[in-house]
Amino acid sequence: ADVEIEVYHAWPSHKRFHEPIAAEFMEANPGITVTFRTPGPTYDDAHQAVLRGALTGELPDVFHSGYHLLRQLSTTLAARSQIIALDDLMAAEGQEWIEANYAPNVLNLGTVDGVFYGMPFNASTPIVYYNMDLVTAAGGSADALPEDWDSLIALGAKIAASADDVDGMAYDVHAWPDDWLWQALMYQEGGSLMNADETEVAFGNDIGLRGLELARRIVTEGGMPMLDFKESRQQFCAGKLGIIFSSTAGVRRFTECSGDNFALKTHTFPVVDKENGGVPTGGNAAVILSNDAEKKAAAWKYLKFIAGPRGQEIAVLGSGYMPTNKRAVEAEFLGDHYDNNPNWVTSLNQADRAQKWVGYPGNNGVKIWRTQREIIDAVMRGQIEPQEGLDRMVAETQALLPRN
Amino acid sequence: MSTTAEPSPLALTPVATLSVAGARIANAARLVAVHALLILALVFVLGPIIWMLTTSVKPANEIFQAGIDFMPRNPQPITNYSDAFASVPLLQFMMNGVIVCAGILVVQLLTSIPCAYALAKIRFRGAPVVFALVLLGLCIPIQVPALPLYLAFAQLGLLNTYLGLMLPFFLSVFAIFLFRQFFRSFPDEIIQAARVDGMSEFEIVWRVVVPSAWPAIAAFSVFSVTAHWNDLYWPLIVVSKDALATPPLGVAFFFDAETGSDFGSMMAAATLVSAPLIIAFLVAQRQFIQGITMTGLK
Amino acid sequence: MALAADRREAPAPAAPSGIARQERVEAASGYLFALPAALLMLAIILGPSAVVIAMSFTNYELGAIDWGWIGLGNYGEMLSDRTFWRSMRNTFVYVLIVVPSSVLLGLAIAIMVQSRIRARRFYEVAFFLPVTTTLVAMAIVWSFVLHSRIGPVNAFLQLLGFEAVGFFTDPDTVLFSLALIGIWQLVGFNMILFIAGLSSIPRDLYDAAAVDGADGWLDRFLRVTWPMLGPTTMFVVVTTCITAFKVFDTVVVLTDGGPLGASEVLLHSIYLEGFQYFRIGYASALTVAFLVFILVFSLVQAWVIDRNVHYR
Amino acid sequence: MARVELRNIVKAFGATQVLRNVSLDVDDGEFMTLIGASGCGKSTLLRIVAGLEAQGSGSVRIGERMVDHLRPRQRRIAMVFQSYALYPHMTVRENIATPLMIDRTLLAERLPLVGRLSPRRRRIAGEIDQAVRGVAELLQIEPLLDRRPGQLSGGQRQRAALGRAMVREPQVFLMDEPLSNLDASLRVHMRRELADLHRRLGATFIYVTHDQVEAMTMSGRVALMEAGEILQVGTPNEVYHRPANTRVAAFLGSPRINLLEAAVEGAGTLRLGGTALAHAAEAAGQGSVTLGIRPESIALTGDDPAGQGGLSLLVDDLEDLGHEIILHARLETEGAPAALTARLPAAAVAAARAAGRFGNRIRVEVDPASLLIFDRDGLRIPATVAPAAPAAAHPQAAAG
Amino acid sequence: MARVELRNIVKAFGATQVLRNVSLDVDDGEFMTLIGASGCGKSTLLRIVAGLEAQGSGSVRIGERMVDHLRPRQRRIAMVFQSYALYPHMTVRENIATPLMIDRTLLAERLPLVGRLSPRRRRIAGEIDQAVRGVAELLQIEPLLDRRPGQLSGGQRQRAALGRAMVREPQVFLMDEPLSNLDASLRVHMRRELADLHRRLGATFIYVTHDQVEAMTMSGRVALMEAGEILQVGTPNEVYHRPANTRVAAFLGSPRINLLEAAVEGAGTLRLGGTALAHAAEAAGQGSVTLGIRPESIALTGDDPAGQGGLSLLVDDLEDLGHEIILHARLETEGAPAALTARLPAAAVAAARAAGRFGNRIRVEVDPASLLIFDRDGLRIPATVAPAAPAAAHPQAAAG
Ligand SMILES: Nc1ncnc2c1ncn2[C@@H]1O[C@H](COP(=O)(O)OP(=O)(O)OP(=O)(O)O)[C@@H](O)[C@H]1O
Ligand SMILES: Nc1ncnc2c1ncn2[C@@H]1O[C@H](COP(=O)(O)OP(=O)(O)OP(=O)(O)O)[C@@H](O)[C@H]1O
Ligand SMILES: [Mg+2]
Ligand SMILES: [Mg+2]
Repeated sequence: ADVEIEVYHAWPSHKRFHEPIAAEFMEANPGITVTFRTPGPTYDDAHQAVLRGALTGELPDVFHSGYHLLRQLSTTLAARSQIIALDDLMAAEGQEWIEANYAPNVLNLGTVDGVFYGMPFNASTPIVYYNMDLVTAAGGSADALPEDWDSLIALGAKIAASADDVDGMAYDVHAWPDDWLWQALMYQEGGSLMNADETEVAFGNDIGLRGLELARRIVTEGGMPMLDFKESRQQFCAGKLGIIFSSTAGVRRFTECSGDNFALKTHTFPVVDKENGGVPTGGNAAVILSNDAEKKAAAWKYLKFIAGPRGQEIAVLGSGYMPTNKRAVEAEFLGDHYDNNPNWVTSLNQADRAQKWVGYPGNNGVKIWRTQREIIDAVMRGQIEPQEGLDRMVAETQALLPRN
Repeated sequence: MSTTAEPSPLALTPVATLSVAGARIANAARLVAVHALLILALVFVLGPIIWMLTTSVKPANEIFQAGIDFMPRNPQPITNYSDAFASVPLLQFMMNGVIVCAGILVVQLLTSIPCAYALAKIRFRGAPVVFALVLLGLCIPIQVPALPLYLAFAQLGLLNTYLGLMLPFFLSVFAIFLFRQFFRSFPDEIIQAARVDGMSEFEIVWRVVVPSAWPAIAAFSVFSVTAHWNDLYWPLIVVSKDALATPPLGVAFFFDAETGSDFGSMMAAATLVSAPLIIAFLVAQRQFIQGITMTGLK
Repeated sequence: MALAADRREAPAPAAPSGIARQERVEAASGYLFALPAALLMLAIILGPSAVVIAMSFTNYELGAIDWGWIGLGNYGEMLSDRTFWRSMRNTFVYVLIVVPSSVLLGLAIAIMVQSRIRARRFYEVAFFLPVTTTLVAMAIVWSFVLHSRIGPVNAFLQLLGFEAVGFFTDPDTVLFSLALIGIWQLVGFNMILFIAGLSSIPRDLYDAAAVDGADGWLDRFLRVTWPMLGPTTMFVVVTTCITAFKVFDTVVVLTDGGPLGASEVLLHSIYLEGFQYFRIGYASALTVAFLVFILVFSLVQAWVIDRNVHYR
Repeated sequence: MARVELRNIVKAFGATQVLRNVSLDVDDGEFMTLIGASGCGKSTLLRIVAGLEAQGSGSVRIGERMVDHLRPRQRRIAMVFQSYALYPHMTVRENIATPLMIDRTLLAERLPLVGRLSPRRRRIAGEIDQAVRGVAELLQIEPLLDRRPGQLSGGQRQRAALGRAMVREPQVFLMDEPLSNLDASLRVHMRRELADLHRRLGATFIYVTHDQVEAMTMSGRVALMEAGEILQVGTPNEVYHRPANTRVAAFLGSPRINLLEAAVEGAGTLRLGGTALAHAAEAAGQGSVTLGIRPESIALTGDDPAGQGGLSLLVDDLEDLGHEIILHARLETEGAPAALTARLPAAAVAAARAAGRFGNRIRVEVDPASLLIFDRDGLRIPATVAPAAPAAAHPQAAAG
Repeated sequence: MARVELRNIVKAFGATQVLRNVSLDVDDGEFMTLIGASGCGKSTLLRIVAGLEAQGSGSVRIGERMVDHLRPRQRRIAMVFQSYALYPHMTVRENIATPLMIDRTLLAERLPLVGRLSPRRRRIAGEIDQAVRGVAELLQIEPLLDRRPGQLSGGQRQRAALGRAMVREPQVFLMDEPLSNLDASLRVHMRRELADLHRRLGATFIYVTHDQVEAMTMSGRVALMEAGEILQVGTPNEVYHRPANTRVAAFLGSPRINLLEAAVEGAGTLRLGGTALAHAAEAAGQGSVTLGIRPESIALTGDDPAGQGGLSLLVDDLEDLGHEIILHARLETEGAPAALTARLPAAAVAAARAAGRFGNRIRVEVDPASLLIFDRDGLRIPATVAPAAPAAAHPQAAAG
C-alpha cells in the first residue's frame, strides 16, 4: 500500500527546492507520498517544535535538523527511542556507494559521537556579498576586494561616507537566529566554543574578546547600522547597503533581488588565522524519526534521493548551498553551472576551511543563543565593554550547561 | 448644514455670535477643521492598508526602493498574487480560516444565546453566580488556560485537528455579556405573550428572541470572526501542518528570514487574507453598527 | 455549581399542590440554558485556570516523569529573573501608552464622526477597517512602512529634516512602535463603542446645556458628554486594557522580543518558557502573575470609574 | 362554565407583600375591571390568573377547573398586553397564527427544515389560515395581515393583538391596560370597540386599567384595588355612587370627592361648619361623620335672594375647561377653612356672572340626595339623606 | 420689555416644511400656551425662540431686541424640557447652580482641576450658593438639594428643573410639555403650582402642551397650531367658545364637538334633519352651514309633553362616567343618520329615567346660544343665535 512520510524543515524559503525534489521523488517512487509540515521559521524554532512534538506524540517522519542542534536532538530523542541511527542503513548500501557519493568530512557533519544520525542535505558557509555599485563609488574595485577585517572595515567606512542614505556594512551577528556568525568569529581565529571534554565554555579568552571587539568595530568604524535581521537584508536589496555577510545559501535570492538595481559580487569570508582558522558549516541534515518499518524504509529512500546528485542539483540551484553529494557536480547534474556563475563559486573556494558547526551539550542550546545574542547586541551598541560582555557571556552560558 | 441630527459636543451651534452670515462662515470654518482632522487621522488609519494594496501590485525591483513612492510605476497586478498562491496554499489557509471561524461562531452562538437569555429573562437562583462567573471570565484571556489546554489536547490527540483549533473558543463570555445586555431590553411582555401562546422556553428563544436579535448577532459575529480569523497565538501552539494552518499562520510562513522576504507576494497574501474579512465587514457593517448602538455595551 | 444550587432548589417548599409549576419550569429552563455555557466555562476557562495556578507550584517540565511540588519556588525564581521584570516593565509601558492613547483618540474621533450627517457612515467604516485586518499581515506592512532605513515614514521624516528613526531596531523606540500598531488597531474599535455611547445621550441635555450657556465645545464636553459617557468609558477602558495586556502577535512577528529584550512582553515570555523551553511550571507562575495583573487592573479601574459614573 | 374564581390569593416579591388575601369571583361572560393606583398589584393578579406568575398561596379556578398546576397555554385563557407584545419579526398573519400553530402541531413539526416534511402540517396550516382569516374579518384587519407590527399604527396593533388573543377561542380574556398606549381620541374609539367585542364574543373579560373612565364605561363590574387588597366589587354605578368607604370614594371621580368633617346633631342633622346641610336618620348618634360631596353635586345657589340656604364659599381659583369650570374654594367654617372643589357647568357660571351673583364670595347648595356619609373608620353609612329642615339652617348660616 | 415677537417664521427639515410663516406676539408677563397635535411644530417653534434651532427665515424679537444672531444664553431665556434634562451626574444644587456658574466664571475657572486655583471662584461660588438657596426656598426643594436627579420623584425633578430655569432670572420662560411625564394626580397639582409661579414671577411664559386641560386652565392666551400654522390665538374662553374655524372647534373639547350639516332657510332658520333648530340672521343666504354643537350643550328635553320641540335621537351607547354620562346617539335625519355625542349630567339622566323619559329613543334640545355656525370653508360665522320660532319647528319634527 501507499506509504506517506511527513517531512519537516526550517526556513519557509526552502520550500522552493524541497517541494520540487519531493515531486520528482514521488514520481520516481509511486508508492510513497511525501507531505510537508508548515516550515519552522528558523532552525531553532523548528528544533523546539520537534522536541515538543516528541513529548506530545506529534513527530514528523523526516526532519531537517540544523547541524548545530543535531547533537541535542539526537541525544534527547535517542533516549526515548524516537530517532533512527542511520549507520546500518548506510552500511547496507555498501561502502562503494558511500564513497562514490559522500566525502568523509560531509558525513562527519551528520555524525554525533560516532553515530550517524543525519544525512547532510544542505551545507553552506558564511560569505561576503558586495554591492559593487557602492563599492566602486567609494573607490573600491572588484579586483581588490578586502581579504582581512581591517580593510573590510575601511571599505565599509568609505561606502558609508560616500552617500547620505547609504550604510557601509552589516555583520548581523546580534540579530542572527542562531549562533552561526558568532561561531564564525571564533573559528576564523582558530577558536572554539567548548573545551575538549565539553564541560566548559572555551571562548572566554583573547579570541572571544577580539571577536567582540571586532563586532563592535564593525559598528563604530565600518558604518554598520544596528538593524534587525530582515531589515538589513531588505536594505541590501534596496541597494542602500554596501557589504553584507550572509550564507552562501542566499546567492540565488540576492541575485534575484539585486536584479538590474546594482551589481552583486560575492567573496570569501576573511580569516585571521590562516592556519587553523575556518568557517562553520551551516545547513541541515535529514533525520528519520519514525520507528514504523514501512515509513522508515520509505524515509530512507527519500533521504538517499534528496542527498543524491539529482536532489542536490535542485537544492543547490534553488538556493546557493554547496552540494553535499560528490556526484552533483558531474556534467549530468550541475555541470558547468559554477563556471557560468562566479558568484556561486565562492562557497566552494572556501570549502577547505569549512568546519563543523557545533552545538552545546544539554537541552538549552536555543536558550543559550538567545542569552548570548543579547549580550553581543549590547556590546555592539556600546552599552557594555567587550570585556564585560565576554565575562557575562561565559558566565551565563556556563550556567545553562549541564551541571555534571 | 445649519443644524445636525445628532447631539454632540462638536455639533455646530446653530446661531453664533455676530450675524447670521458670520455664523454661517464660522460654522463652515469649523466644519472644514473637523474634516481636516478626521482626514489626517484617516491617513494614519488607512495608510498602511493602502500601502499594502499598492505594494501588492509592485514589481520586486520597485519595492525595495527607498522613498515614499506610494503608487507603483509599473503595476503588475497578477504576478505577486500568482506567486503568493504558488508558494503557499493560501486557499487552503483561507478555507481553514472559514471552517474554524464558522465552527467557532456557530457553537458560540448556540451556547451563549440560551445562557444570555437565561441571565437576562429567566428568574432562577443560580443566575447571579453564573453572571459573576461571566464577569470573571471576561477578564481571563485564552492565554491563561492555554498551558493546561495544550497538555490536555496533547493527551486527547486534539493537536493538529480542527476541533483542537476551535474547542477553547466554543464558549465566549463576551458573547454572553453582549447578548445579555441586548436581551435585557427585549420586552418582557412579548416573552409572556409567547408563554401564553404555549411556546416552551426553548421555542421562545429561537422563535421570538433570536429573530429579533439579528443586529446583536451581527455585531458579535464581526467581533468573533475577526478575532479568530486573525488569532495567531493558539494556532501557533496547536497547529504544525499546512493542512490546518489558519490565515495568520499562513502569512507568518511567508517570513523568509534567511534571505529577506519576498515583499510583493507577501503583501499580496496579506491582502488576500484580509480581504474576506473586510468584505464581510463591509457587507455587515450596517447591522453591525446598529447592533453595537442598540446594545449600548454598557 | 449552578447544578448544585438547582438540586437544592428543585423540591422547593411547594405550596398547595403544584402551585409553583410555572416558576419551576422557568427556573429549570434557566439552569438548562445556562448549563452548557457553565460547563464549557468550567472546562475551558475556569478549570484550566485553576490547573495553571496549581502547576505554578510545581517544577513540571513537558514530558518530565518525575516532578513535584516546589511551593513558591517558581515565584522565587520569577522575582529574581531579569527577563521577567523586563517583560513586566515593557508590558506596563505598552499598556500605559496604548490604553490612554487609543481611548482618547477613539473618543475624539467618535465625537467628530458622530456629529457628521452624510459622511458619518463612511468615517465609521473607514476607521473600523483596521480592526478587521489580519494583525499579522498588517504587522508585516508596518515593518516595512516603519523600516528604519528605507521605509516611507523615515523617508518622509528625513524630507522634513529629521533623523531617521530605528522604529523596531532602537531599544528606546521599539515599544512605542509596537504601541503605535496597537493603537492603530484599537482606535476604530473604541470609536465604535463611543459612538454607541454618544448616541444614547439624550439630545435634551445638550439643549439644556446650551440654554444654560454651556455652548462652547469644551463646556459641552465637560458638562454633558464626558459625564454621560461614564459607563461606556468604563467598558472601553477595561476591554482596551485587557487587549493591551495581551500584546503578542506583533512581538512575535516583528521583534521577537528584541532588540536587547526591549520589546519582551509577558505573554511572549510565557510563550517562550512554556511552549519553547517546556518549563510548564515556571510558565504557569508567569501566567498567574499575568492573570493577577489583568484582574487587579480591571477591578481597580472598574472600581475607580464605577464610583464616578453611576448616577442612579 | 368560564367563571373565574380567585380564593385567598397571596403573593410577595421578596419582602414586599404585593397581594394580601385577594378573593374575587368573575361570572361567566362578565366584563370585570380591576382598577387601582399604580403598583397596587393589578398586573400581578392578572398574571397569576394567566399562570405567568405563581401565587404564594391561594387558588385559581377557571371554569370549575383548578388551574394552579396548569401552564398558561393549558388554562384556555388569552392575554392582551399593554405594549401589545406582538412578535416584531412576524407579520400580523403569523402573529395571529402562532398560538394555533403551537397548539396544533408537534414540536418536531415546527422545526425549521424537518417540519416541512410532515404531511399533517400542510393540512393544519390550511385550517389555521381559515381561522386567522375569520378573526381578521371580525376585527377588520384583513388588509393588514401581511404587514409587520412596526408598520402598523397603535390602534391597528391593538387589533392585531386582539386577533392573536381571540384566535384560540379562549374562555377568558385577560387584558392589562390595553389602551394606555393609545392617544386620547383613539382610546375613546377603542374603548367602545372593546366593549362591543365583549358583547359579541360572550367570553369572560378581566380587564386591568388605572383609567377611571375606562373602568366606568366598559365594565359590568369593577373591582377596586389598593395596596394588594380589593376594596370593593360592584357595578360602576355602585362603586361611584355607593362607595364602600372613603378610599373608594376618593379614588373614583375627578376632581376628587370632597371629604369634610361634619357634626351630627340630634336625630341626624348634619352640620357642616355652621350650616345644617341635610338630615340622615342613620347617622344619628355618631357624633361626627365624614361627608363625601362629589364636585358635581355642588351647584350655584339659584335665583333666590342671597343669604338664603346653602354654603358660603371663598373662591380661590377657577379652572375653565370650556364646557365646565372647576372651582377651588374654601368653606367659611368656624375652624380652619376647609377646601372644596366644585364642578360647575360653564353655562351656569356664565349665567351667575351675568346676574352678578359670582364674585369672590359665592353661595352654593349641595344636592342632599347625593351626599355620602362615612363613619369614623371611613365606612359608608347607608343613609337616605333628606334636606335639612329649612328653619334649622337659617340662624347658623348667618353665623358662618 | 420682555415681549416676544415672532415674525414670519419659516422652518423646514430637509423636504418637510415644519413651520409655515408663523407670526405670534406674546405680551410681557403673559402666559401663552402653544397647543396642537403631535408633530405640528410646537417644539420646533419653541426651540427657535430659544435659539436652539435656527429658523429658515423670519425673525424673533425678545424684549424689543432682535435676537436672531444671539446664542441661547444671550437671549435671557430659560427653558424647561419635557424630560427635565437635569444633569444626572450633578446634585440638584449643582444643577441649579450651573447656569449661574457658566454665566459668571471664565472658561478657565470652570476647568476640572485648574479651575480651583482661581481665587475669584470661591467668592463667586458663595454668591451662587445664595442664589440657589433662594430659588430652592421658593420651590420648597431645600431638603433635596444634595440629591441626584435619579433619587427624585417626577414632581421633585420637575421642581428642580424649574429651579435651574429660574435661577438666572430670565425674562422669558419656555416650557416644552413640562407636565407630560407626571402621573395624573401630580399633574393636576403641578398645573396649579405652575400657574401660581407665573403669577409670582411676573415673567413671560411660553408653554407647549398637547393637553387641552392644561391649555385651558393655565394660560392667559392660547395659540392653537396645526401642521406648522397657527390657527387661532385667543384666551381659552375665546378659542373654546368662539373658535375661528371647525378645526379649532374640533381640536378643543372632549368628547369632540358635533359637526353637522344644516340647511339655512329664509332669513336664517337653521334646519337640522327636519327640525328647525335655531335662527341666525347672519347665516342667511348660505344655503348650508356646518353646525357645531358641543356635547354639553345638549340637554334632555324637560318635562314638557313628549313630541314637543327639540331633536329625536336613537341611543347607541351610554358611557357612565359616574358624574356624567356620555351619550352616543344617532340623529333621526332624513338621509344617513348623523352621529351625535352628548354629555349629560348623571343626575339629569337619573331623573329622566325615573320619569320614564329615557328609552331607546329620546328627545333632546340644544341651547341655541351655544350653537356655533361655520360656513362652507369651515370659518365660523359670528352670529347671535336665537331659538327658532316654535311654530316653524312643529310640522317638520313630525316628519323626522
Ligand atoms: N418581578 C417583580 N419583582 C419584584 N417586585 C415586583 C415584581 N413585579 C411587580 N413587583 C412589585 O409589585 C407591586 C405590584 O406590581 P404590579 O405590576 O402588579 O402593579 P400594577 O398594579 O400593575 O401597577 P401599574 O398600574 O403600574 O401597572 C409593585 O410594587 C411592583 O414594584
Ligand atoms: N431634527 C429634525 N430633523 C427632521 N425632522 C424633524 C426634526 N425635529 C423635528 N422634526 C419634524 O418636525 C415636525 C415637528 O416636530 P416638533 O417636534 O416641533 O413637533 P411637536 O409639535 O413638538 O410634537 P410633539 O407634541 O410630538 O412633541 C415633526 O414632523 C418632526 O418629525
Ligand atoms: Mg400593571
Ligand atoms: Mg414636542
